[in-house]
Amino acid sequence: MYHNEMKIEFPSKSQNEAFARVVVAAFASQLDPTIEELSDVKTAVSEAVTNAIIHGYENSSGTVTIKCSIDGNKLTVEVIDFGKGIEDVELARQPLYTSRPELERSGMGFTVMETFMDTLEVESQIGKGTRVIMTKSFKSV
Amino acid sequence: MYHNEMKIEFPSKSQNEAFARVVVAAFASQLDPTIEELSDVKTAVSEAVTNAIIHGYENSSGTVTIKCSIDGNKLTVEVIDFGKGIEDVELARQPLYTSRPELERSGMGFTVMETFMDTLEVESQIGKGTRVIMTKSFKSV
Amino acid sequence: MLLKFSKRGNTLIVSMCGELDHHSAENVRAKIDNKIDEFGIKNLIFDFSDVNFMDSSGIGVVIGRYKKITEYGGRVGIVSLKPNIKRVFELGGLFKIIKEYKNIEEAIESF
Amino acid sequence: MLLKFSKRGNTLIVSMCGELDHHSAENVRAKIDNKIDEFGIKNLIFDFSDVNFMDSSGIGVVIGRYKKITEYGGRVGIVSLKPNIKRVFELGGLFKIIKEYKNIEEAIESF
Ligand SMILES: Nc1ncnc2c1ncn2[C@@H]1O[C@H](COP(=O)(O)OP(=O)(O)O)[C@@H](O)[C@H]1O
Ligand SMILES: Nc1ncnc2c1ncn2[C@@H]1O[C@H](COP(=O)(O)OP(=O)(O)O)[C@@H](O)[C@H]1O
Repeated sequence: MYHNEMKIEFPSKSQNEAFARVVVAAFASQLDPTIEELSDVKTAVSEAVTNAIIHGYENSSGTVTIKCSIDGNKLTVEVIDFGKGIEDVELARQPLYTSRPELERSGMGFTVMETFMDTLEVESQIGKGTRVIMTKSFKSV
Repeated sequence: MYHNEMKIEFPSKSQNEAFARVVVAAFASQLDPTIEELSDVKTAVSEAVTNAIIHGYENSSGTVTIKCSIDGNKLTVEVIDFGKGIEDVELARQPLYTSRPELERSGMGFTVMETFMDTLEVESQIGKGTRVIMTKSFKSV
Repeated sequence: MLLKFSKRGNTLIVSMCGELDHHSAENVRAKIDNKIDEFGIKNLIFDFSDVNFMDSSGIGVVIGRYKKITEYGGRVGIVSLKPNIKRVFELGGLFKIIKEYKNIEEAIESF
Repeated sequence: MLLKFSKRGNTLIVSMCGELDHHSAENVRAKIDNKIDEFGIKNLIFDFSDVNFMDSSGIGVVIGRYKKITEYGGRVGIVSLKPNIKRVFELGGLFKIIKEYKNIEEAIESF
């Protein structure tokens, strides 16, 4: 089975949201994705990286790590921060729930990740950080 | 002065040469490069990553690391392997010198890096690995 | 993200170009709100023709402007959503409160 | 990298499409050498119209074919280099041994 992987680290600056999307899309392009599959992955990555920056590090400086791997036709993406963590993951994953309505957050980030990827796992510890693990199998291969 | 940085790691597979070029180009695009500047950076990165894969690890498996940073209008790219190292760096940097003519290598990799970037430094230790450090200042900013 | 503004009667049209994410959202928000206040307009049309990426940060931008405009009895419309962006809006339940129109003319006529 | 082959008299034309780097080089090399042997042709033209990236691995590919072709008295030409690729070839001193032609016709006539 074909395997490949990569890991990338960058500071929690909002400029790097677009960069993170391009990197994961470039890595996923080995799987010959359709335009729609690629756009799903980009949107999900954008949500997870944005959350690490605004909720995890609350716009202070920290490092965001993305680990990607490909096994056969399956892409796994992990987005990791060492920020403040999530108290109640179940609540956080509810559609429309946001702790920052004053920033015009819609509370739809996790719902987008869940809908656009096949699976979503969220591991979090208060004061330690958050790890979001998403997978998607590509039809085209 | 504007600062940003990133670090990426991937296995020494030739498939990842194209991926590495895209990642560094996407990072450099923050500097609003011209098409020519971007193509120079892509070519130089391709040379360094290819060398890590074929000469550093001799096509066996290892990890290639790329560190990039931006300071003002200056891009720094480091390509690092933990492979076999270079015995005589001065000789290796000579145009047309290659240790692998049987692979149809042209011996022009370091010359391309030197010409397409502003500066090139090569640090290497036998059995420890090689670190290639290149910088380029972008005119457009 | 690049914004172009135009005015038709008491309707402000915002044509956006590029990627609408958390990074670009703040600037987009501020610029649109400025124009709404400056022109004293009533209705607002978001033209998405040249937006090729949007994540849920875009939902916040649209809903925020919707609240501001409807407070004074105005109406909000959206035109030219690409399929990927439409799916984000659908998830956010946006079409329950804001209508998508075929083009700017159709939106203005319906206001 | 995608390759298209065509034959004009005793000249083989290789039209390449994509990126020519170390990863694609091995396959390109093998396919061209196969066609040279299969067709028993004399001359070779590399058509770079659709090559948008090439690093020094491409120099090795071209010189390798040059050696094979000239061994039997054939000639090699290159057409349609993009500026970035031309610069790599210039560095490699390739134009000292192989000529760049405006187009395929010009190359064939000069052979
Ligand atoms: N990486 C993270 N670190 C800390 N808290 C997070 C993180 N990601 C999400 N959260 C919490 O989960 C909530 C819901 O996230 P999400 O569904 O993406 O909506 P939004 O980003 O619009 O608030 C956030 O408001 C925040 O409280
Ligand atoms: N990362 C590396 N690890 C070990 N040896 C290297 C590395 N990079 C370059 N070299 C040595 O330097 C020589 C010259 O490199 P270069 O100019 O890129 O030409 P080429 O790759 O065509 O051989 C190589 O043939 C090799 O012996």
